[in-house]
Amino acid sequence: MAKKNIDKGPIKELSKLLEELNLVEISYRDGDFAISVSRGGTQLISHAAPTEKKVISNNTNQEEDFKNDPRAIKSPMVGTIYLQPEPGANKFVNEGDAIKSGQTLLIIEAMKTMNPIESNLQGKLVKVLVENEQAVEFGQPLMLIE
Amino acid sequence: MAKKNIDKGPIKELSKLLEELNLVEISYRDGDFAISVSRGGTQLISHAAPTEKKVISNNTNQEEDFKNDPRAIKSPMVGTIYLQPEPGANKFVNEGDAIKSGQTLLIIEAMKTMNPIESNLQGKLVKVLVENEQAVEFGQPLMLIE
Amino acid sequence: MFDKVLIANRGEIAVRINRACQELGISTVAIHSEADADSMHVRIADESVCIGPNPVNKSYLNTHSIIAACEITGAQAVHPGYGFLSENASFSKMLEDHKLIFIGPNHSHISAMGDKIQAKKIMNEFGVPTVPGSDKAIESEKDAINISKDIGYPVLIKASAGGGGRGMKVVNDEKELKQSLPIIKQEALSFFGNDSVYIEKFIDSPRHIEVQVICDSHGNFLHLHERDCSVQRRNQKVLEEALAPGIEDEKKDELFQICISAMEKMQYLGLGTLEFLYENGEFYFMEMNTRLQVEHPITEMLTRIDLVREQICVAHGEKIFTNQDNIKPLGHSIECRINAENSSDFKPSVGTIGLFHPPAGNGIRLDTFIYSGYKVPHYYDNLLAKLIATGRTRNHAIKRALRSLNEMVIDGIDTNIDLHKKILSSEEFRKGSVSINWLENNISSL
Amino acid sequence: MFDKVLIANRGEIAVRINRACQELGISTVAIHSEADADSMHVRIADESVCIGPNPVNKSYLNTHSIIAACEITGAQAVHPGYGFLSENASFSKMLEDHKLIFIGPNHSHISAMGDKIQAKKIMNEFGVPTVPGSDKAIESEKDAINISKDIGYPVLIKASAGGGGRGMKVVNDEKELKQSLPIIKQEALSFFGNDSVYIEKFIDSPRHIEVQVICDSHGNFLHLHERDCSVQRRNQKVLEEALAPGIEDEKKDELFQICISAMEKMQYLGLGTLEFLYENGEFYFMEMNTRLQVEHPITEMLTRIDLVREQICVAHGEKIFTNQDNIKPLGHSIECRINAENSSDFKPSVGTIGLFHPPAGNGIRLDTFIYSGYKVPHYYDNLLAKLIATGRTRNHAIKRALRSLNEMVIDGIDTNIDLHKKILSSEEFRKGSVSINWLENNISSL
Repeated sequence: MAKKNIDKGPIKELSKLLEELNLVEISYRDGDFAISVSRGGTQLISHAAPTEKKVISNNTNQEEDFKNDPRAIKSPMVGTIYLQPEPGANKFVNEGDAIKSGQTLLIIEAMKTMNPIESNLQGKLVKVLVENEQAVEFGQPLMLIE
Repeated sequence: MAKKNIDKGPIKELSKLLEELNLVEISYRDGDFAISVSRGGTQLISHAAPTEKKVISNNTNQEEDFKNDPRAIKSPMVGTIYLQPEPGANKFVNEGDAIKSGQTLLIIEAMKTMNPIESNLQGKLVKVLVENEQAVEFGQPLMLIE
Repeated sequence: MFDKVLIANRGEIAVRINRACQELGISTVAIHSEADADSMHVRIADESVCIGPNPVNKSYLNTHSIIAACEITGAQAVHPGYGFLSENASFSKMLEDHKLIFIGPNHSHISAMGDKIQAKKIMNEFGVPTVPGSDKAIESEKDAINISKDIGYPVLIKASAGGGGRGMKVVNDEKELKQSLPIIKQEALSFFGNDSVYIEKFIDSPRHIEVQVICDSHGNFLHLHERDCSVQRRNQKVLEEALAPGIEDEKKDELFQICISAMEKMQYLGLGTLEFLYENGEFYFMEMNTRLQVEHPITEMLTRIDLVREQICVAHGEKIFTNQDNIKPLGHSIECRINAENSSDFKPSVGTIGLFHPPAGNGIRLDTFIYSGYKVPHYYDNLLAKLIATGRTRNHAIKRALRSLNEMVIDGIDTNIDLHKKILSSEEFRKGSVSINWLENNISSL
Repeated sequence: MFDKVLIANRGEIAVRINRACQELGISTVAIHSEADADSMHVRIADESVCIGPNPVNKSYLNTHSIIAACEITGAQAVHPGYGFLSENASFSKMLEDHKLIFIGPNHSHISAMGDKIQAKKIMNEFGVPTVPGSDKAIESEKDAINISKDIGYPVLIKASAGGGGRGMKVVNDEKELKQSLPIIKQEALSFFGNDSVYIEKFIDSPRHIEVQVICDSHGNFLHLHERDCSVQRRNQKVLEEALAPGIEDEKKDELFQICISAMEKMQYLGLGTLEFLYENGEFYFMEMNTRLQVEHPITEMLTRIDLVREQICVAHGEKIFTNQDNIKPLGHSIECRINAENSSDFKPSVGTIGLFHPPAGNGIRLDTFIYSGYKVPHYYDNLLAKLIATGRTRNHAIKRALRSLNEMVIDGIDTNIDLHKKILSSEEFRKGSVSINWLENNISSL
């Protein structure tokens, strides 16, 4: 019997396609030549999350990314954001400001109580991730300071 | 028939690819040449087979191995095996015998009818996998002829 | 009770029957084709026998193999489920000849009801209302023309041996009749091996209402109320409900009495379903199914009687444990048939199921044989699961069905889950009383 | 009806409540700790709010965060489930102050029943039979000695604020009493912040029988019959059944009348459970749970009343849809609590669930929140699922529970599925009427 050579090219191609098209299995046949590749395992943790869900924080992917960002100031409580001390007043802080540790960044209202949120970081405020009067949940990134 | 040499090279190659590409299964066919490799471990295909089950054929792992063995004579029907034409008589065939194609190997009784089972292979009877009066199911390997 | 029963079926119904046997303390033997070696009905049975290759005529319809499987396992009885051999009188007779019990009615009843013309005639004699039409097979074109004139067009030409929506045609006038008659006869011959056809009044947009009966060998002939199976596509039931909305109780009771009396006259045994068309307050007998129905669970949920358990018990000669006065259906139940098919183009889908996450909770029952990682073969029908939602009111049952369809995940293959959501959300379905044409006519706008 | 309800819980009960809300057309808000972001109760809710880090006192017991979550989502009512804040009178009061509805009884009833001594006193006054004992907290050692002499040893010392089997001790004579009293008081102080204890007759091997009630604000006070929760381990219920086997109906009816009359006198609202010890034909009131119980589904299966749905409805001021005469429990139902713990050494198990294949079919209900791939966190209790098997008779329910436990697959972590199989297979359990000590005493020989 002649030594058989496996042509790996098509397997790699199909495997890439599998990923790209988010498939579990591809079977391919052309005359006498046939390949089938399949991938399992990952489906388990996929989506037993049937209902469309609106998360209160209106998380964008962008925000989600900042969850583990060391620059993020995260909400210590559930409530409603106020970026100014009172209506019409100036914002506590603006993008580009130099922020000192302990400086008040915004207010979160919860149970009719106004809770000033102070910075635990020092540096430049590079991004405000929330809007005035937006509802936030615990742990939600509010601002980025670097 | 020439002794079959398994070409392990392609199997190893595919198996490596399987790992590399994080796949569960690859089937490859090129003309008469075909290989399929797969890896268990994915929980998905594991065991939604809760009850302990006694399969009628009392399959051992050994028998299971012969299911895809080209040397196997497989049962064409469900029934009860008789290795002799009648009680007390000699067996139709014995291990070590030279078997001709068309030769009667055993009888399967089904619905009170005796069905002689003839060999579709030619060669030496290397193993009898069933016992007298044993129940067999469709496709069960009965004897090995090489 | 039987010690061991062979279940001559596959899929969800084989699993269903296996469960009933286990609960009765009966050992079970599963049969399977080669492709089904890993199927759930094999996995949960006490024993299993591979009876042949994948094509149904060589495996699940292979009567010789099935009887041989009884012999080698010592099974005393065979439960045929639905489809396959469940309405095969000669199989039932064969079992009898081999001293095996067929869990179903007497073969003479199977055979009488299997012939649609004869069935109609028998029921007519028993006082069951039938669709006006030829009482026997059409003998000639002239015969067909005369009968159609009597009944009044449109009329329906139907193959005597037909079923499953095959071998039938509506004709609106004599010209169409003349054209279609030979075609239908030819179709009947090739599909059913019998070119006998009959003619009946075409009921334009009826509902499909069916009555469930159960009878024992001790003189008990009971009805378990009705089911409404009007939501159909291509003559296949898609979604069933019980009880039927919008029909007066007296009207139903009258029908039940007629059905029961017919069963008594027949001395019928076991489960049976009398199927009726219903239009303008009138019921017309269509046919009787002499077996367990796919949609039996909705009746179980309302009456709390385990039909499969009772079916096995009466086949063994026991008495039904209850009586008509104690059968009081409570609430409303809906069954969604979850098929492996695309919700839009209805193409059947095969392949490997990735994650299977079933719905659950109060009022939800799921009858299925699939599991995460199961490979759906292309050899057999595409029913994957039956989702049965039961609530106190019809509205509650609808809401419950919807919330559970939302919970359900079947990855890797196409299913008709979305179609069911659309049906259950549609205004017209919610109003109740849709006809058998409703789904087909509205499917694109749902 | 409410437009939006916040569900202040997690796990299977949050999923259960979410389903009831969906079926009522109510939008739902899930709350969750950081670890629970992927939990099923979050996935199936319409909205979700992360309310704190993983420890329960910072998340699921964080009343301020929960009320803030109501504010930002506009939820009008809070369903507390069981455990956590469900019997927290001050939380209920806080909600009232914020014009939010607590789906449960009035906070004064929660508070009255939360104090075991007061509860017993109130029930005694209402004619509910209680265990003979001190009607108030023990004032001194001498007081304790006198009372114990009156009742007769053995007696039980119990923390007034106790629960869940903590802060109690049986003493057999005066010497033991003197030794144990200070220890229990100390334990009571450290566990419950209150060293008040009382003494009552120790009932040796009673059964745990409880009566379910539901009351609306329109003068309807109904009982939904009883449950038998005697199969316990370390004072935790393991398996419950309804109805209780081996107790005469008249005896039960008498008890129901007393319970109902007490509810009427209290003007109780919502769901409640009166727990009794039962021995030698006598019932002794233990405590009243002023909330939904874990084991509520078995009552739902028998009465076909959706307790969570009705609980929400009566909290909204509606009338109960039915009346006492129409409540006729039918059949027998068994609940197996499937915990993430080893069946032999009962060590809790955490980790990632591989394949989850739930049992299903006729008579099976599964209430759970797990799914294939779910990571079981170690912060919370170990209840994974409740398997509820219902049949026509007790024997049928047992067989059905067994066959479905055999179908169930939960890979990757330890569960107590095997323990349930052993319980259900044991001769003594099958006979019925085991005492609350039975499982503990026989666990190694099952």
